[in-house]
Amino acid sequence: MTGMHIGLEHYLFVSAALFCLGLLGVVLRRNLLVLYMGLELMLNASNLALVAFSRFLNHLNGQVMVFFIITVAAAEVAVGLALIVALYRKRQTAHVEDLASLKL
Amino acid sequence: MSPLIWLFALPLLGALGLLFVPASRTVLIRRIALVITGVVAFLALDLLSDFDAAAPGAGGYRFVQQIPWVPSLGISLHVGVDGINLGLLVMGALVAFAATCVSREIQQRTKEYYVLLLLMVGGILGTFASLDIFFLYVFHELALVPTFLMIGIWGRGEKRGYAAFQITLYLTLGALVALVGLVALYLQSGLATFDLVKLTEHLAANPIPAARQAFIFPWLMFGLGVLVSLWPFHTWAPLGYGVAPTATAMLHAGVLKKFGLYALLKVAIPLLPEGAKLWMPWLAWLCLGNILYCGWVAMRQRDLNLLIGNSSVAHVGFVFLGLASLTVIGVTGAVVVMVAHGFLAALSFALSGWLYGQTRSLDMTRMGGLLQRLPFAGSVMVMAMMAGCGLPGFGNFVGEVLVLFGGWKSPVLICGGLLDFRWFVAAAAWGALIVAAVYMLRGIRTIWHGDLAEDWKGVVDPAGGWRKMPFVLLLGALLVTGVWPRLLTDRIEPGARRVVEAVEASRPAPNLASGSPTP
Amino acid sequence: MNASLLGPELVIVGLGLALLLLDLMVPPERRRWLGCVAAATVFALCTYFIAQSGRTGEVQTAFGGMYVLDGLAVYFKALFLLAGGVVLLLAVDWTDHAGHAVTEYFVLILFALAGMMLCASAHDFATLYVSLELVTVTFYVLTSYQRDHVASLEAGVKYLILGALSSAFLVYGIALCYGAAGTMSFTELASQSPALAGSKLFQLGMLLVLGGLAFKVALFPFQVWAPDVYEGSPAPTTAFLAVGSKAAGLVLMVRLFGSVLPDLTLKWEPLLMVISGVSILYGSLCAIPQRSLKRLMGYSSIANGGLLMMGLAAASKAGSAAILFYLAGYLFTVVCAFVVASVVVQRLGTDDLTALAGLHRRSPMLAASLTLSMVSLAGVPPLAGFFGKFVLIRALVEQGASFPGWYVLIAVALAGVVISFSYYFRVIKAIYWSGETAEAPPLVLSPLVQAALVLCLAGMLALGILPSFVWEAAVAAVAGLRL
Amino acid sequence: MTDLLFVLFSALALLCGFLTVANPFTRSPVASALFLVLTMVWLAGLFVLLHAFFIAAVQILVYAGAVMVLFLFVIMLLDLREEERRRWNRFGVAAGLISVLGLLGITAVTLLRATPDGTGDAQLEGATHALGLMLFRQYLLPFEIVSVLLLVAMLGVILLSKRELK
Amino acid sequence: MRPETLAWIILLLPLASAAAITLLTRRQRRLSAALSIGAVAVGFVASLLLTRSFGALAPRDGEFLLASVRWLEVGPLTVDLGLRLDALSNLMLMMVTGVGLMIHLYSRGYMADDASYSRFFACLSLFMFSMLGIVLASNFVMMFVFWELVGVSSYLLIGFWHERASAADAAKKAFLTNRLGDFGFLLGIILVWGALGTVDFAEIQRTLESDPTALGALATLGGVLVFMGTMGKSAQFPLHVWLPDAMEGPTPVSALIHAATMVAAGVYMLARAFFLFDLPAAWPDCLSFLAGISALDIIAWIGGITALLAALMAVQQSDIKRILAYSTLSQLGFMVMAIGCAKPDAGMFHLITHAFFKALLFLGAGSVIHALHHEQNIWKMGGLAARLPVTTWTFVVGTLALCGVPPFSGFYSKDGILAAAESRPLLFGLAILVAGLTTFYMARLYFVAFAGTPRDSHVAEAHESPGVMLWPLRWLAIASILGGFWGIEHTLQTVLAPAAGHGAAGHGAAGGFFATLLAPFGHAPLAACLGLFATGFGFALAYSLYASAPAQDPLPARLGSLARWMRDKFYFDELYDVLVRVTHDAAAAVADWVDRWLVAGLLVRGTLGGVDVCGRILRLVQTGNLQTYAFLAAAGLVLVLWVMLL
Repeated sequence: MTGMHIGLEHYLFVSAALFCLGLLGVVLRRNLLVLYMGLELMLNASNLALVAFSRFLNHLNGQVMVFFIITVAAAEVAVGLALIVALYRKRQTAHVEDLASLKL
Repeated sequence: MSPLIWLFALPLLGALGLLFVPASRTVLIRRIALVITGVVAFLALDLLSDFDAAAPGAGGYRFVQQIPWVPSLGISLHVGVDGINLGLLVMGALVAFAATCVSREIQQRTKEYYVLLLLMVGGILGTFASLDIFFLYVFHELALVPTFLMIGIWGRGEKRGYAAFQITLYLTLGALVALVGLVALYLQSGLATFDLVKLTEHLAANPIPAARQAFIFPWLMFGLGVLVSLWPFHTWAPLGYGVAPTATAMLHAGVLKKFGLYALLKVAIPLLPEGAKLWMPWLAWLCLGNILYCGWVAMRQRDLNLLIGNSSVAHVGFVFLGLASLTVIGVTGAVVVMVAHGFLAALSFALSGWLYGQTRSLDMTRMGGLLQRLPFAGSVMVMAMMAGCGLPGFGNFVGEVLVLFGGWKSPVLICGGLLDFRWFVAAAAWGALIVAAVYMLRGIRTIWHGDLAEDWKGVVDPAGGWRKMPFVLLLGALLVTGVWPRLLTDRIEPGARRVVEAVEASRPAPNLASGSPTP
Repeated sequence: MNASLLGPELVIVGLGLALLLLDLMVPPERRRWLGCVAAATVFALCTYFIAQSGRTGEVQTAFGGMYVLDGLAVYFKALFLLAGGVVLLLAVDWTDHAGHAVTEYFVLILFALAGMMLCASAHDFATLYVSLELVTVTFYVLTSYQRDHVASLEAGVKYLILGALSSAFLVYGIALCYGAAGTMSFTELASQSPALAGSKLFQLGMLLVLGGLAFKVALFPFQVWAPDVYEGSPAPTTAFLAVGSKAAGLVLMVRLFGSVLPDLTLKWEPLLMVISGVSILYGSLCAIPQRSLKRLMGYSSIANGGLLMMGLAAASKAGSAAILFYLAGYLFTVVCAFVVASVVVQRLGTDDLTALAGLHRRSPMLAASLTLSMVSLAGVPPLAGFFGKFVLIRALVEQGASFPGWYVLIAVALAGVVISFSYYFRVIKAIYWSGETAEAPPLVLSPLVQAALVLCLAGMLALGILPSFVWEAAVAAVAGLRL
Repeated sequence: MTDLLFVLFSALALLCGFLTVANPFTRSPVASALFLVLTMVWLAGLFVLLHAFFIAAVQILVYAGAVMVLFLFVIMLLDLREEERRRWNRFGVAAGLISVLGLLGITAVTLLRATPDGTGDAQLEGATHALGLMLFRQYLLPFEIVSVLLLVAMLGVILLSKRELK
Repeated sequence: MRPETLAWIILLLPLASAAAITLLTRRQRRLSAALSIGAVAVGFVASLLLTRSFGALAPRDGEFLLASVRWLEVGPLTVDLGLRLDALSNLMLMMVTGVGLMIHLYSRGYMADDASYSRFFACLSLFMFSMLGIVLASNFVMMFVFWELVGVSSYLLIGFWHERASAADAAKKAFLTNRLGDFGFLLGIILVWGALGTVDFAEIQRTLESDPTALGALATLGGVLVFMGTMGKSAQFPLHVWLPDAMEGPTPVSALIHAATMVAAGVYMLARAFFLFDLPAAWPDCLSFLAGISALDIIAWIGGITALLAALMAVQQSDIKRILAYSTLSQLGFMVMAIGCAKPDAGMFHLITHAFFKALLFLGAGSVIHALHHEQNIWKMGGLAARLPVTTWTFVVGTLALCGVPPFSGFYSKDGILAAAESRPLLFGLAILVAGLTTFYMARLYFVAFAGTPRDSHVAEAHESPGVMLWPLRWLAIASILGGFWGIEHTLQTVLAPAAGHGAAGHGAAGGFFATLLAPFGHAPLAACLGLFATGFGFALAYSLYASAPAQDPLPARLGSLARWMRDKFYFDELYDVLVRVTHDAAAAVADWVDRWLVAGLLVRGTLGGVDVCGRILRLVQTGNLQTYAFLAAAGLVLVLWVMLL
């Protein structure tokens, strides 16, 4: 478009921005589920960085790592959502403010 | 095996053994504790008679034994005595026995009490028997928890919680600061050993650079100072002793507290001579805080134990002064004060304990004329208080006079020479002769003399030999040391001389005048 | 390939699978025996490791250098196994009273244990990540195990979100490190350690990794979760969390900073010092007004994390050895405290300090154990905690000779320890000084709890009175570090 | 062409990511979930641009397919609407924004300063075969650990969701 | 027996007796008394025996025997427990044990009704031990040790009736005031030791005789500091306030301790260590404004002022014992003045004779008090001469001796002092004035208490005391009469004059009885005549005022406020009260306040509270909201990144 060459750093910027967006979700959203989505966003940002590095470093280790991350994230999501559901069953809420019986 | 090991192993094993005696058998428990401390006291006296100051062993120590503990860190269980710690050991053992004797007042939870008491005794005696800096420290810390628990469980009054915490926090702080100093010393020596004898020899030949010494010394001085209630870190002492059960106050004020002074004398000063020279003027200033300031504070106390506590803090000032003088006489005097004050503090607290047992109060303003009802306790207390204001015939006098004499010839100059040590001697003499006399005599006047209040018609004197024995024992010890001080000084002097010579042998610092102040 | 090195982990995982299968066959009332079997196995394995620790000199690797078995790994595995064994004992007792789905609890503990052991051997970012996640995910379940208790669930959710957050940081950090270094293998990272220490990108990555690990150890800035989660989780979980998870984080830190990237460590000394100092102060200060025993332990855990971090900050073998020794003592001490907390919570329904009143009458053993554990945590001889603090301070003072700034950290540590006395001793006060509670019935302890307590007390005392063996082992274990 | 696609995909990914976490129009979790799915998809597009075809596929399958469905299920199951009624804590928002922007800034600056190896020199071709070999040879250990992890996850989900406790 | 052994026996027997009474025979009153009396009697006999080897009456110049045990040896400090036996100490020994014996015997009667009879004798024995220790001490430290012990036994005896508030207060005051003196004494000792390296009298003397400037610039200061000991113990101005109050003790105690022996210890010390005071004046730079004033000057003037003030105060007292107490003060002032005038022999001579007649007077007063059931106010007496004949005549003997009427012993000793002061006109005039005042107040006492008619019913019922109390009176009366002729003066001159730098040839040299009798008129006619004149004048004045047996003192009406000042002891007590309050009590109050609020409060409690508050505030971070936690973690991490990377 403008003749600029898309390189590693561009992917990394996107990844950083995405990471920060995810973090923003974690920090701002009070619904546990949305909050959790923010975390997923952060993981995805990492994935992007890894893949980009992998491509530009010319070996596959990064992609293998992404594979693991995706798997672990899936497992984590499963447990996490089960936990949130269990909590909802008990407390009828999925909001962070309602989870403040343990404090000080 | 060196008899010194038995000295602290017996109480510790005794404490362990008592755990297996059913709590209901209180008499048996008490007897076991009495027998153990009695045997320990006897052992200590036996050591005193066996000790021949003229024929010392390696490094001036006798009854030496060394058992490796953590070789890679240079830690070993190394015991031995020279005159200095011998005096303290004997004093500690006698006070321990007396403290066990007066523990009859404890009626509740006796088993726990005696376990803790023996633990404390073991820690105390272990401290003074150790020639390894690490163990010196460890044994001292051993007594920390018993002190806390004893004050908390068997202490008096509402303030005991606050007092127990304050004493614990303060002692911990002091001990930790000192630990940092000790570790720094250990690392800096380059010898990788905590063995006091080896360190002394090594550092005499290869001293630590003066700048490092000047850095390490205050850690030790203030850390150990806190343990000995150096002004202005003294408030824990009167407060804690004011509420502590009798035996705890006796053991802590009398013996355990001496650890800081002992470590200052045996570790800090000889191993860091340059640091000592640099910091001694500060110590001299602070010890005036003890002697004068705490004396004045004592004048205003209404509670007997607070009076004794503050006076005990004031007495400690003399030890500091003696150490700060860096002369053989002053240091010897300091050790004599340590020993004598041990007996005296124990005796005072034992008596105030008896008084409290009778009156359930130590508020002096409510008392008066008690000598009429308690001729024995009263007379002993009057003698103790007289000893407290430095009356000849008691060990304190000898020590204080030696400190003053030693201080007069001290080569240490304060404020770059503007103020010489002699002013401090004068001030200390004022504190000893006048201020101490004022509060002690006011105390006697208020408690013992005058009309007998109606409330106290029912109080009774200690009756029977067993009840009187602890008092007689401690008073006798005070008298013996006062009348025949060579019993102590002849044994102490070689040790004190080694310390002072270690300082003198080091390169003279610019702020140290050479020679005596006389033309 | 030298997969046989992986034997112990395989045994643990296999044990977990076997228990899951056996669970189907064993009638519910006998299931507690499965836990006992598991504990016995773990202890046996631990003995094997301790016996092995004699020949830690050789470094063995497997899976192309992704897995390493050196002195450090062996030491930590022994530690994990010991902790796991005691926690299993406690878990059996706990599930007797509170549990449902008994066997799964044991199995999860075993899998977490396996994860920790793998952490000790991880020698590659990928292994590191998955092992750590194994631990973390298992703990999600373990913390929220009492799902009929709101507190447990809340603790679980908090652990979940914050754990995942820290994982996200970790992963992003790993990505950046990978990008900067071009490799994920520790062996290769170690070979370019000096160059990497200068790379900002790598530093950014490592800082994020450090954040992820700090979560495990409950260090600033990832320390806030600890009190809540400790309070809400079941006691055995908390015990394992406090010891195992913390140690897992630490072993990775020691490996990364001590063995892989020594140059970075030297460069980051101030950062590590600040982290440890802030953690110590935060934990100590917040704990002062605390009334709940488990929560108190949470704050104490933060403070202790800071103390442990000091050893790392010292960037010396002495410091790392001090961490190792301290952890060993900390293991016995903390597990002991949680055993007591577990029994107290079960029987008295609360872990408020006032509930401890008169404990010495109701159960002298519990009272004595808790007292000794508090005393050891405070660092009073002759217990393990003292010698641990001693070697830590020694390591710091050793550094202090070169840079006086260390004495600031030392001062902070001293302040923290002194403050810690006030809250540890308040627990003792709550036990012994309280008014008489004569009517309270005695608490009878199950043999398992007694065994666990005896083991912990023996450990505490042994490490305090005869520290030589463990200390030498710790020194040998860190001999391979490049500090 | 690829550059254009990169701009397109990344812009869309960021936009959708933004709408996931901070949708100005709605705070419905369902919307968030759907935008998250879209983000995943655009990311998969970026992966394709990076020639990581296998990963792109996995991304679609696992993330967009499985994980997000899970999310949606749960959202529907729980019928969550409450967040909308609550007010934002301005201070919290500001603090959060500042710290997040700070992170972004620091990362960006660091990235700018650093010149990672191989910049501008993309060579690696997505080799699924090679990837598979690596996964089962060099990375066998993590792979196996992940399998245990999945087992744990299964176990955990069952434990947490079983209806009766005994 | 060897003299050293005798000396040890003399010293230690009273201690043994005190210990035995305390530990064993508290309940057997008679046995206790016997032990105590036996100890002092043996001491007296032994002192007499000692004269054989020493010859108090035929002394050999400057010789002494030493019996010593090394008591302390630390570095350069060595202290012996040494007994120095020479004519001076031997004389003192005889006096102390002799007067002591009388008073012990007297006490058997006086204290017969007291419940704490045994304790009394134990304390007396302890006192005897301490006093003999001072007498025998061979070095400064030993002297200081016994000095303090004397102080404490005095404390115990003044406060013997400790249930009486006034007695307890008086005891406390006595001890504290003495302590002030001891403070200076100790510093002086240390100072001397610091300069000379020894505390032994003989060695110090040797050094100073060979080199009078050995003490350097501190010479006079050292002397004055050591003299502070005397000021305390001998109740010299300004530390004189304790002595009158000390009369709260039983009368035998007043006689023994606060008249005859202990208060004389200060004078004895001055004589013993005269070499230390008789040095050229030298002051350190900071005190250069005092240049030229020697220690002896200060001593002389302190003595003179004490003598005058005390005599003035005595004039307006109405308590029989207090009158005697002020008289004692005044006489002690005389002795000190004499030594200050470089005549230690004169001072010591007066010390000995004063011991006799003042003990006599106190015991007489005790007899009166005993007869009147503890009535001490002379204005409630009168006409006692008729009821108590023996007491009266012995009292008169004592009075005459005190007033310095020849040929009573007091005349000779006082004359020596007046003669010593001749060289200093101002002091001499002061001394003559005091002599006149002495006669005046003693005559007043006699006229009011003994002459005339009874003013109170008690007097009518009074009976003479039992023989056990009267015999000591008689013996002491004889001693008071003969004291001037015994050759005491000669002995003292031989022993002390060389030290004072005078020739050995004194004026009291043996020359027959009459020569001795009239010697004062021979060698110092002015002093003798003026002294006699003053005595006569004082008597005449008293006669004119009091012989008519007035019902109350006519003097206040004539003197106005001066009389009130005299009666109220020139308000020294009040002044000291204020002084103590503005110094020590204020310091104590300030220290206590600082301790309570600043150190224990602000510093300790403040730190504790501050830390606690920090904890409570910091804890608020733990809101329980996991989003806050996430934010904190992120923010913390960002902070770290920012610091580390930018």
